Amino acid sequence: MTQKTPMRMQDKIILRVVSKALIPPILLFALYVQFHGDFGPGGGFQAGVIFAAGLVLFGVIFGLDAVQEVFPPIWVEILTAVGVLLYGGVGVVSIMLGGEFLNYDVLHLPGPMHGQHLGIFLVELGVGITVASAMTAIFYFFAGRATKR
Amino acid sequence: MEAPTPHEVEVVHRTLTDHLPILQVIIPLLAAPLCVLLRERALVRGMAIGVAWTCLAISVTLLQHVMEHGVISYAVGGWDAPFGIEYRIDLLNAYILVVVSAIAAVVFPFGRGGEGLALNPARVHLFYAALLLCLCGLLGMAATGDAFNIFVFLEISSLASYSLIALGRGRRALRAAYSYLVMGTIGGTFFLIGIGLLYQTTGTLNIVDLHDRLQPVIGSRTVVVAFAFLVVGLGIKLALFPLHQWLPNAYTHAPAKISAFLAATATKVGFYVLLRVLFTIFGATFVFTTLRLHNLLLPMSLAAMFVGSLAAIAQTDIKRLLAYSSIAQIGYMTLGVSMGNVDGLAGGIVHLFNHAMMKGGLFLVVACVVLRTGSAKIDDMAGLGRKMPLTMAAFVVGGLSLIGVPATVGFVSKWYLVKGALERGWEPVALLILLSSLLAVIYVWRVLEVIYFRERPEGAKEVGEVDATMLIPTWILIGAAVFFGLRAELTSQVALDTARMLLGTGL
Amino acid sequence: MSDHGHGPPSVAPEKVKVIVGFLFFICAVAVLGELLPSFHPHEHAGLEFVNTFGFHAWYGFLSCVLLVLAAAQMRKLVMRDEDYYDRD
Amino acid sequence: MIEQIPPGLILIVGGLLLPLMPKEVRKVLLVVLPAAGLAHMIQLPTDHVLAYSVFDYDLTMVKVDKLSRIFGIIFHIAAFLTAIYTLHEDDPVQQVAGLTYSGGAIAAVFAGDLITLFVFWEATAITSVFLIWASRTERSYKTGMRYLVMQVGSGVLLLAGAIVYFQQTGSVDIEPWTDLGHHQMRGMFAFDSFGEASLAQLLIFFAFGIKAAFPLLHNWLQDAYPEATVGGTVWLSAFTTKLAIYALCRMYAGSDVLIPIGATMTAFPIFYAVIENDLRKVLAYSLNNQLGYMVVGVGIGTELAINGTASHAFAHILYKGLLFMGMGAVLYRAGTVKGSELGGLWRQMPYTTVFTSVGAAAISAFPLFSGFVSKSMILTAAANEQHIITFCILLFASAGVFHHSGIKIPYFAFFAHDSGKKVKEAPLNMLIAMGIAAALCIGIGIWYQPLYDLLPFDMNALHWVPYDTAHVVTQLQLLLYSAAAFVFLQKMGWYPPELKSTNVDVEWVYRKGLKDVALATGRALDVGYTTFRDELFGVAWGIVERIKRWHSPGGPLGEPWPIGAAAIAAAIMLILFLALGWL
Repeated sequence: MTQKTPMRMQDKIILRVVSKALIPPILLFALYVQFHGDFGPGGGFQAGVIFAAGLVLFGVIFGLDAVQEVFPPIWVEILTAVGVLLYGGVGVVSIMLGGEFLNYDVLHLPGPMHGQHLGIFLVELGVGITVASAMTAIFYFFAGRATKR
Repeated sequence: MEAPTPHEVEVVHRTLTDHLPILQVIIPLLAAPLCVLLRERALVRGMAIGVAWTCLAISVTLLQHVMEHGVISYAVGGWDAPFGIEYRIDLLNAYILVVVSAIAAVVFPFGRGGEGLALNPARVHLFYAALLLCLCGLLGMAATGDAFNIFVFLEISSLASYSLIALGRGRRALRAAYSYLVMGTIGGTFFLIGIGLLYQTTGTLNIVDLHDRLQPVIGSRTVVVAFAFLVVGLGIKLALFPLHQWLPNAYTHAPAKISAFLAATATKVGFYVLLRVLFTIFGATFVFTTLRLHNLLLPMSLAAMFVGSLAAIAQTDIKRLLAYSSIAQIGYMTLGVSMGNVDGLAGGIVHLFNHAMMKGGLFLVVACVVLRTGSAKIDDMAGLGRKMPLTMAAFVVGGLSLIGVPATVGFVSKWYLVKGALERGWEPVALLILLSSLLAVIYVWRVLEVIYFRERPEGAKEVGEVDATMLIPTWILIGAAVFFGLRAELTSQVALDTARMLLGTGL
Repeated sequence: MSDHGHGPPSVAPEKVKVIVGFLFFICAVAVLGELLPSFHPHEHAGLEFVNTFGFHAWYGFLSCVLLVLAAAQMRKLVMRDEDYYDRD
Repeated sequence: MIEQIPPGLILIVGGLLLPLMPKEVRKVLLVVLPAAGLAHMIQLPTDHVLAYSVFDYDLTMVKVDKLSRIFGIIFHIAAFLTAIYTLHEDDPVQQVAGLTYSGGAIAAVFAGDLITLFVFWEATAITSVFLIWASRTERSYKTGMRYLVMQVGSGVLLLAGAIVYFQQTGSVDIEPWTDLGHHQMRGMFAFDSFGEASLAQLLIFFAFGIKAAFPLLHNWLQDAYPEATVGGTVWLSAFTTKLAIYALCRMYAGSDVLIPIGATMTAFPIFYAVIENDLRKVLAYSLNNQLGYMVVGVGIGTELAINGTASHAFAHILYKGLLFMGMGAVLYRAGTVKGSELGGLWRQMPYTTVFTSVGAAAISAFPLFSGFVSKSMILTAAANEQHIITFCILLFASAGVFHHSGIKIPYFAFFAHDSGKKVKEAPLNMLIAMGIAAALCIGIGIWYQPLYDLLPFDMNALHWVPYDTAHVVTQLQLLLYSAAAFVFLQKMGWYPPELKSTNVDVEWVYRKGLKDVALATGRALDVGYTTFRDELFGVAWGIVERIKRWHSPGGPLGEPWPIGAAAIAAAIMLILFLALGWL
């Protein structure tokens, strides 16, 4: 939100106001899609994309620096990795508990049903994190090239 | 498809060995994000090497297991085939897994850190992450028994390789990566369309299941169209002439170490998937009797052999020369397939293994040269025979193998190919195989002539031998090319068994 | 001896005369050898003429004369320069 | 254990190891190896057999009987004497070639089957050619090539014959002789006329015929022997042709066709010998003539004739070797053996003169010299079997032999007109070798019984006495009147002078005739070809250029296509693959 950014979109009041109003619901919707994904339509991939879309919108309107202040590139990189690790980690844990890779049955806290629930939840979360941060990373990369020029 | 209910928790005690098929794939998959998190160069490099060697150990164990006990099936998530994703290891892909992980195990340690890659030191961890993802994709393609899963891993490996190629010097590397991306995407899409059509027809994605369900409808238009999309899509991936256009630039402009890794593995796995599609999904009868694929594949293979070799002769850049030579060598492999008999197919399969070793070794030699002289121009290699004797000796041996001199692996594969051609009654083809070997003599000799018989030009950069971290991997691959040339029965037996398996039951 | 050749005779002509004289002497003795009491010619059917008196003597003499004269004539037919085959 | 070593192997292996030794050791081994080989061979029992198998075939490496034994012994002696003779020279090439060559010949003599025989037959060809090449002149190189072609050709014929024979009979064993009664011997392959010969018999017959220098197949001998080194000719003179005589004896004994062939061989070379200027070539013609006697002996095939052949070969190797040694010594000292350039050397080389004269007397079959006790057997055998014309030809040739070998060689080299050359006596080792050979020539002529004991058939049963008055007197008449004829012709000035010349022989056919024809044909073809080539090359170059351009960087196949074109290629390929399903 600094004035120094060369981008001028933030100067346009409609864009600024509308996007400010829209970004929170977008992020919230992303979380809904994420956490509802194991029961209804949706899932980590869609959620990640939606979440990233919110960030991209923010970046487009308020500039790269602003969005990178919110979501620093180093975190983007780390979270990309963390998401994959979360996904894979669930598989590895299920192996360690005596099942096949990604066999959630064995994650039975109270029972297999809950195991399935927990497993899919964590896996989808991993996917969501990775997709969101990867998308953001791509945006950062291209936007960064544009700024440099 | 009605979804089956997940089965009740049954406490089956599995040992770590049972998980090897999946561990093979997820170890590099998880190591890649770890690389990103760790960031420390030495640590990342050490981990990548460790992962590669672990994968090699796993794949060798798998191969042994398959040879002794037969096919291994692993149900991911506990969902049995054909509903869940199945990892299915038989003789053929156990063999491919060994090739890929062995090449990785040798190539990853090559050179110190990012040396020779001209990488921004801050990006080295990303380089290794991409490399590991590429390995993961390649191993995944080989290990999985699910057609859609193949596509996923194909994309993982492809995306990783685009970024790896883009790491090469200059803008041309970017352009090469870009055109590879376009072509690769076309290939991937074709492959996906093919799978989609098959899924539409049969309702299954499991390869073995696909085979069974396809039999009643095998002659239908949908199946033929699916076949065409799959083969052309894969043709692009494995750089079959004239779908090879991405390859020369990609191999030329990628960092030499990456060229070595990709040349030795990527097209090989593509070839493996082609075999799977042709023989396991569609079956030899459909491919050779109904469609008579050889009518198209044979001329394409021969064209690949000759165009590749002739173009290799005319190149001025050593990496480009090797890239065109690769196109010719891929021609040999598909030629073996087009023969449709045990000897020919075994020749193609054994050439897959052999070419991985010799071309990997040769590209490593080039990596050494580029690192020392800073150029990949053939003319700039003048007089290197005296300056880098060990490296250049490796080039000589690799080159001889490329020609197919007895006591090298190149001879073994050509032997089976010629045998297969004669058995098929294709005497002219046998002759052409020998003739194209002569072309290989020319392009190898061209380089040797420069290396050994030309003086190093006045005022040229003073160069010396490379260090052990590069020499040892190079000579392991080149040495393997000789070792397996002398002990040909080690590889050819597996190839013959595999060929019999593919042609016999299709499984 | 004949006068072809290059240097002087390597054996003095008088000595040659003695040697030749001796040769003629033992030639005569050899023919007379057929008169020895122990001379029992081997009889072979069809080869009786071999046992006529002095057969080997005149046969040997004539053989050599004919051989040499024939060979001398043959020279006209077969003799070429020393480098005959080396020329192209 | 020691019986497991085939005869000849000591010489071959030892010979091959020779280059690894220092000079002095080489020289010692050169002499010791033949002696050791002889000692080893002698102790092998007469019926010794050494079999081996290659793949599934049972072959016989060694088969010892009295015939192979006598040839084995004389080959060893010849190798021993030649080794001494060549000691003054230090040329590892000749030493190795000489030893392996003699070893190969010995091994061939003991071969029990045609395949083994073939192997060593070719071995003698390949090793012996180095003795010619060792002269290291352009001329000797060409001669060697011609020699090699003939010798290897002989081997190829032998192999072809062996293969045909194997197909017919399923065996390649060399069978023992058969006795047809009347003491007539038949070799395994014997036939009486070409009409009744099988293909295998014919092939092998010509294989042997080449090495035995049959008329029209003989010219390699006169071509090659004078071109070899001083020592090389001595090596060559002993083995190749006598190996062929042995083989004929073993396989074609009693073949009537051999009698006219042999008779021709005795007669025609002596005409050439009379007019030849190169004295080593004279000896080569004379060698050819001597082989004729043996071939006649083989053809007659009676026990007496076979014994005569074997003993004549034995004696012949010694005196012919001695004569070649003498001429070799002259060549070594005087630098030439052209009759036209020599003369009067007897003062400077007295020992050589004496030894050569002994050899000349032996070849002429003077009583008390070795030729007499062996050659008369063959003549008698011919007379016994009523081969009247043959007998007369042999008699004529005997007179002729004395003429060219007995008189011409010593006369033109050592006597005649003084050439003015100032030379030294031959080196000591040459003199020793010549001395031993000369002693053997005389020794055998006087104490012939040890030689007779070695012969294949019992001499006592044949009632053969070499020295009776009739034999001695008639032989002396023949020789002395030949000498008289020589004196007579010289006096009359009819004796053809020694002239620098080349006398054309059968070799003209391939060295000149065929060459000229080939050259003419070549020239004609060349004109047509040049025109054709220029046209063809124009077109071919165009194609090559186009291929090159297409595959070079920048050409459509030497450079990746733009992405669009590549994508279109993919689309076209897709269509083609789709077409597969419709066609």
